[in-house]
Amino acid sequence: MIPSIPRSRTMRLAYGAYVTAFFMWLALPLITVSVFAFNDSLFPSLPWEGFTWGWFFGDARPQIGLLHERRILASIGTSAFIATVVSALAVTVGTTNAFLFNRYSFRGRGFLYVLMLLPLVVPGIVLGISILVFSSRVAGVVQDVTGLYSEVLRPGLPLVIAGQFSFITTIATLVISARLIKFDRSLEEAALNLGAGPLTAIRTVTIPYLLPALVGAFVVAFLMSFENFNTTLMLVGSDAPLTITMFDRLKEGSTPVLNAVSLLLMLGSAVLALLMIAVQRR
Amino acid sequence: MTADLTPDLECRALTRHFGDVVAVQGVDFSVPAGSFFSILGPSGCGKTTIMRMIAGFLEPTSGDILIKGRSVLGVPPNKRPVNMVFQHLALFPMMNVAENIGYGLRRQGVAKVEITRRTGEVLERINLPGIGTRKVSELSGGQRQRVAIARCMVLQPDVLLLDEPLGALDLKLREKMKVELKALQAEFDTTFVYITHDQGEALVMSDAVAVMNAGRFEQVGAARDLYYRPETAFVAGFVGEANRWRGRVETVDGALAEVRSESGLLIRTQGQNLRLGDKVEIFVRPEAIAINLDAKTAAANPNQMAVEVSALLFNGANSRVLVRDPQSGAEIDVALPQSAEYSNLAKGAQVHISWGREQALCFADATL
Amino acid sequence: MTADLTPDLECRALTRHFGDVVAVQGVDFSVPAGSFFSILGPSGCGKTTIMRMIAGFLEPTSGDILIKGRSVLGVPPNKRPVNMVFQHLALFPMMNVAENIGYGLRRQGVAKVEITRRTGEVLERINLPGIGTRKVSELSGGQRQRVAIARCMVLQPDVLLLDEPLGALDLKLREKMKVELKALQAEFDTTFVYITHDQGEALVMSDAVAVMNAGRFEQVGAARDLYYRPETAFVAGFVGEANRWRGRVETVDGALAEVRSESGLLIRTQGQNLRLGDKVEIFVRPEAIAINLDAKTAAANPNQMAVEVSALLFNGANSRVLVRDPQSGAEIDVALPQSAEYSNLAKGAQVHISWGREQALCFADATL
Amino acid sequence: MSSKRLGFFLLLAPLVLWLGLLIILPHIDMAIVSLRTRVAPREYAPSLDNYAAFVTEPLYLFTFLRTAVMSILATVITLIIAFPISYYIAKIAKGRSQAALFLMCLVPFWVSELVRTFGWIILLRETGVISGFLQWLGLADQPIEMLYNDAAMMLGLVYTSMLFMVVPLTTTLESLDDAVIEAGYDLGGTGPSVLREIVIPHAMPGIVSGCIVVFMLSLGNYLTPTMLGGKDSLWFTQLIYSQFIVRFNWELGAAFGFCLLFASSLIVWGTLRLTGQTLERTMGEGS
Amino acid sequence: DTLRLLTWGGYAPDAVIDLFEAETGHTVEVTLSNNEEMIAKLRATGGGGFDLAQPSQDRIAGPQQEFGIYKPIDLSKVDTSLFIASMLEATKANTTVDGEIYGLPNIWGTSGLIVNSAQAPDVKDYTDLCDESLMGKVSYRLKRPTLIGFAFAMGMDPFAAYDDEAAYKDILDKVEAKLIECKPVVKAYWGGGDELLNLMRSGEAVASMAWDTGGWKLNNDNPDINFVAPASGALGWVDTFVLPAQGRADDAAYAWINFVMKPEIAAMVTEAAGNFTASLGADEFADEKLKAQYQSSFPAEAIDNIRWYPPVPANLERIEGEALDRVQAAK
Ligand SMILES: Nc1ncnc2c1ncn2[C@@H]1O[C@H](COP(=O)(O)OP(=O)(O)OP(=O)(O)O)[C@@H](O)[C@H]1O
Ligand SMILES: Nc1ncnc2c1ncn2[C@@H]1O[C@H](COP(=O)(O)OP(=O)(O)OP(=O)(O)O)[C@@H](O)[C@H]1O
Ligand SMILES: [Mg+2]
Ligand SMILES: [Mg+2]
Repeated sequence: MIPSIPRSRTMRLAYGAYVTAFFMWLALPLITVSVFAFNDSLFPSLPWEGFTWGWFFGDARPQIGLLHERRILASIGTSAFIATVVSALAVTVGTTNAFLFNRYSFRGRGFLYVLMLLPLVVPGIVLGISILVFSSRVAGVVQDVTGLYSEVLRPGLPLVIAGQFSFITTIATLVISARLIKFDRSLEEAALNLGAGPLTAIRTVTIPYLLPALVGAFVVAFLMSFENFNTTLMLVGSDAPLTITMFDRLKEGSTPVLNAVSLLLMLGSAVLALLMIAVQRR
Repeated sequence: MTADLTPDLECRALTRHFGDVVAVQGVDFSVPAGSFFSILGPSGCGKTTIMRMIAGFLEPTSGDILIKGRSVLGVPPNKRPVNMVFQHLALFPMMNVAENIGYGLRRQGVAKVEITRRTGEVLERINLPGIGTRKVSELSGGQRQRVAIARCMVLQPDVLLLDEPLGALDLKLREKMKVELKALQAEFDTTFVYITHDQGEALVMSDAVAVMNAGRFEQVGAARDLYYRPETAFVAGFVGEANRWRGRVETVDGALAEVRSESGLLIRTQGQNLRLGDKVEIFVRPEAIAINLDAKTAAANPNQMAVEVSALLFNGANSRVLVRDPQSGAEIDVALPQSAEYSNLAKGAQVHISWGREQALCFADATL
Repeated sequence: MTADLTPDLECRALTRHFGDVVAVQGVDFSVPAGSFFSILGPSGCGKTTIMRMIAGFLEPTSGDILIKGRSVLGVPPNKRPVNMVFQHLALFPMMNVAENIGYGLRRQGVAKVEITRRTGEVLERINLPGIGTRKVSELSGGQRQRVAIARCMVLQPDVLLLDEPLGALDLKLREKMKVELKALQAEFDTTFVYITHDQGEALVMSDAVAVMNAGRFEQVGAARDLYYRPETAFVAGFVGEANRWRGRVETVDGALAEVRSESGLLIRTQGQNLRLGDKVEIFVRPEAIAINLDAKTAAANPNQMAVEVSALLFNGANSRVLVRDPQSGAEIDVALPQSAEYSNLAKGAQVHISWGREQALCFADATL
Repeated sequence: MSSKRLGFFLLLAPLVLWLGLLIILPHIDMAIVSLRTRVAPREYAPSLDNYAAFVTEPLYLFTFLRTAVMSILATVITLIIAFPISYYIAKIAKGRSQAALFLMCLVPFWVSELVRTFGWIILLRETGVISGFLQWLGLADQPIEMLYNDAAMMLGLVYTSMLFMVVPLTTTLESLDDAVIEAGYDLGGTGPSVLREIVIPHAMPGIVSGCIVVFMLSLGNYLTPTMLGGKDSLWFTQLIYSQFIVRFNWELGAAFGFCLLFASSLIVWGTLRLTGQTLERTMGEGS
Repeated sequence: DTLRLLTWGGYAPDAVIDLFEAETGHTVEVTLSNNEEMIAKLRATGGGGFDLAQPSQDRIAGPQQEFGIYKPIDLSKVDTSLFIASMLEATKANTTVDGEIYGLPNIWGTSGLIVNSAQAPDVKDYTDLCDESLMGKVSYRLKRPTLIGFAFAMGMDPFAAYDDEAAYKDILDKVEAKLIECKPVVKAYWGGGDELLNLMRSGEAVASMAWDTGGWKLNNDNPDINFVAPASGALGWVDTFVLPAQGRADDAAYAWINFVMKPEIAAMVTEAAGNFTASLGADEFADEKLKAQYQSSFPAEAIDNIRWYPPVPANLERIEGEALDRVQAAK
């Protein structure tokens, strides 16, 4: 079953066909979505009414293109903002976590590690709700005590960021830990030995070593934040990120402009992915 | 120079515990400036622990470390005038060769041009000019080795520590690097402290070798002394190969003695303070045993016996003959001389072996 | 037995290409039943490729492989009566020792009790009774080694293939395992085909050794033949150590000749088909060179010169002297004899060295 | 020494803040909310009514069981589909094509789950692309409805979870030395027996970690059942969502949330026990 | 100021916002939502995060009692002359809690049936959606309007039972049984407008419960499809203006109310949303086609037959929810 074991031709062909079919299956919905972005119709579905760029550039009813959809453009901005903040936070905390678990053995380490993994096994909706309920209560208490209305604790960007951060950090921690485990501590000792202080050693040797994982964690976090729906749904305030906006749109009635946005996202993600590969190659 | 009078490195009663484990126990030694000092010992005997204490990565439990006569206890590793070549070299994979070598200089805040100049200089000294821009992963094992040394030497440390630097190399390359390392030390004229568990490395390169066992130094001396005049059974067994018998002293006559081994072999030997009935260990090196086709020539030696060849281990100049004493059944390892006379020796041949009293090193049995 | 007449393994004009790379080129050999056959060659010469073709993991590009006289081309690996000990052993980490050893028997559908019995038996034969329930990760390197062999031997294969099985072990353990492996082969009385790039292993253990270079067999023969009567320059250089000079034939007198090396040294040698002006390579083994304190004794040899000791590499029985010929500046590596006479030799001493004509092996220069 | 302690606390602080403020305290608070019941407008009393409702109302229990069973089913299907793919990527593809195939597995994640599901709707609906294609081929003589049923939902769940199965599986399979597989054959093993005795035991940590993640993702999914599911495919998260959003009954919703969390933890724990893995090991290796 | 508006899709068209911003200097941030989410969100924020919201008039009194998420409206800041008086009074009456008025009417409409007359000419009332001949061709939502619509179609009056929980429950039980019986006929329960539109447009469904605007939108695309007021009466709703309890830009909110109720602006909203407003005289500016569609859907007697939602008592929605869950889960 590996290339060095002789296999019959039929077996090989069947296996190859299965793999091909699998990847076609993976690509199918994306291709479909992309294709219907160019459908010259109000509906992103059959029948095919002809090709148009209208859903990207159109500026007159009924084909208001992506570039003229203020709300969608704004929500892309919101998503990008949220994703950037979440990724930055998650990578930062993920790094400190990785160092903590890698460098220190202390009582309760195993327990904390399992606790750290917990967000992975909490359903997204439950996570969102628990944060919503808790922050509402805290906000209520704050208001009762001080009379101040705390915007931060009410649904809105800060809570969305907190909610996404709460589980994406786990993933960032795992990605960064995986690389830190492979780090040879003697490199750091070599740096100390060559005259670097402890922090300098980490800055000049450990962090550059971790860089591919940091970038990888950032990109993964960015994509996960960008596409998160379950947790965000419960925490979103007036600034809706893209998935929520699209969900609302879908409830109102979809037009191929949604497909156009999706196509745009695919291109964006492709660029991100290439960037990540480029960094990982180094 | 007057500085030569204070040793570059001195350890005094150095001890280190890890919980209940005593990794290093009262080790004393001093390394004169410009010399090549090796610590030789089996795995786990505490060699790395000593090294890490000198480099500052471990605090000694007790004892003192002096570099150029000044105690360095409490000085953090980045402030100590020693550098270390790590077992797996620990070259920085994310930097190229020049950046690796310049790392220590950058930490000292040396100016860029100066760094470039000195890096180029040291690369020339290790015979690798112009590889500064290569990646570490593009170097061969031997080249890496030299870069790791250059990275330390560019800082002109008082003492260079090397922790089994050849451990990861393959056989042929090790042989080559041994000679080269010695040459580099002469070139840089720096004090080397070298750790290894390979006696060949220690013997070939060092001015002085310390043989270490279970946290203690057994003997410190020149290679020849260790080989020919081991002071303990451990040193006799660990340095070089030897036939080894356990036995009991049967007769004593001044320094001369006769020992009966457990397998029943009678060995004539000599030694101080031997008393009747003492349990002893006897070591005889394979190359100290003469092999003769006829009994006459062998008879000149106090130890001699007729044996049968049980195996021939041909290995060029290092060929061995395993012979069996028909009486005791003991197998004895004998070096096969290179003369044509023996080239037709075959399994089952009847030969005579013999060795002198002084070749049979005798020690009180420590395992008693 | 009559079966002994057909060799256990035979390869005929075995060739394997990887795209443009010719990894193995027209290799012919046969291994008699019950013998220990080694393939010795530098890294990348194609040893593993041969092994994998025999085991069935690679199809030969051309040529044939016969086991017990029957071609196995087209037979899948799990149906071939050969087993293989992999370089890194490839023990199954998810099974314990007994499960590892019993794996092959389970595949043959042997009954449970029978498996237990035979597993216990083979564990006894490798001197590890009672470790059946241990995890693989709890074994030492040498124990793993033996378990890997037992896992194959329990299936009683016609031929056991071993691909550098000692490569991962440390020095002392290798030495020990060498002897043990040879004993195991005798114990199981099975045909072993053994791959290594370490000449010591090949020479010590094998009945016959094939020296391989760049996809071809250079010479197949007993260890002594390879060492003393190498047929090619490659074999002379690869098997054992040697001083090596390149030069040109200056005078020829029948089989006798004089060669002037590139550095200007005049070497008297002998050889077939040498002609005036031929470029040749000369090999002289360090132990073939006699070292004398006075010129007289040396004068008896056709090659002799007065030299200065440039370094002493003390290594017990394997000590070497590096001497320098003042005229050509060439450094010559000479084995230091074990007699007391030379024990005071020091750097800078003036000595004489000499060697016989027949010790200077002479080959046409292949790199021409 | 003290600087080492300082470093320790500096590194511990973010972890504790993160887990404490965003995971533990909210869950405790939610537990408190779930343990009270409304007696009158703006008046609540502590009670176990919400949990009692979960246990006594067959609808809730049934929905929960259905969700769990369907999630397990989705996990198993994902595993069965993903295993050969991971094996192909890890062991058969070499060099560039290996990296390329691995990246291709990531492609669906370039867009959000919403878009992927939306794509499936376009494909599967009665007047959709697949139905049209089948008619065009002559394989069907009238439009075929493939949307709004459990199969469509299962398809969506499996599709969405695929990556989280392929990645850990590929990683663990890659760490299996080819020589070990070869040794299996060399000792007389056949394809199925090598798979059963060598490959699968080795891949176990990856299988378990992939299964846990996929199971949790399926269990906690909201979009896919909502958009692809049929008229009787109520998903437990929908129940939670509607308690919170539609019925304004946070108390019951919180109790549901807890039941989901508890039961899913139980299933994960059971799986780990059954397979002899630990969360630390499987997750550590999985990513 | 920034006016944070929590509203329905189409109620605040970009063109109107531009005009408003130009005229008043306030900026507008719109968040789209629906009744339940509006209330859920305001509950979570404690009535903060938004300055103006637009729930239906029947969903104001109950949540206000329960959660206190709105603040009373200061009628002195509103130009009441812009409103159709009868509608204003009805809304005021329905949204009064403890003597304070909490809502003003903005947009109204009905929900009823969308029918493809070419393929399902016989669908006249909600219960007709259960006709076996339409097997796999009908759709409706699993939400409270469906329960109420079916109740009316089955000859009961749920609104009358609002205050009698037991009676209401009795009604719901019957409706639930009917809906479960009806389940095999249904193709899918639609969840969002998009789903509904796609189902009807593609012909996958031929009859459905829906809002009037949806029907009119489809009518533009396919003249066979139109909104039909059911025989037992369309359900009438009024979406309102309310001030969230913690709103900060009340001035901007009042300014917005007064602005969008101007007839010409209201007409723009009507065009975007497809529904008519409570603005007096906006009809004159409205699109002729829409009017025509409206008239074809609502013959005179149908208009009289519209059943307007009364305020929902607080606990009713829980009972309804359970019934709906049971319907969905039933096999
Ligand atoms: N950090 C530590 N904690 C506990 N025990 C330790 C630690 N470091 C070393 N030891 C123990 O101290 C002893 C000496 O270890 P050390 O690493 O110095 O041996 P070594 O001579 O360098 O061996 P090797 O040749 O294998 O490198 C060993 O028994 C080891 O187990
Ligand atoms: N699968 C392959 N594809 C292409 N070239 C290969 C392949 N396997 C081996 N080669 C090439 O064939 C030659 C012989 O390789 P082989 O592995 O047999 O060498 P070896 O003698 O076993 O070396 P080593 O001692 O390093 O194991 C090498 O040049 C190698 O690069
Ligand atoms: Mg060590
Ligand atoms: Mg090989």
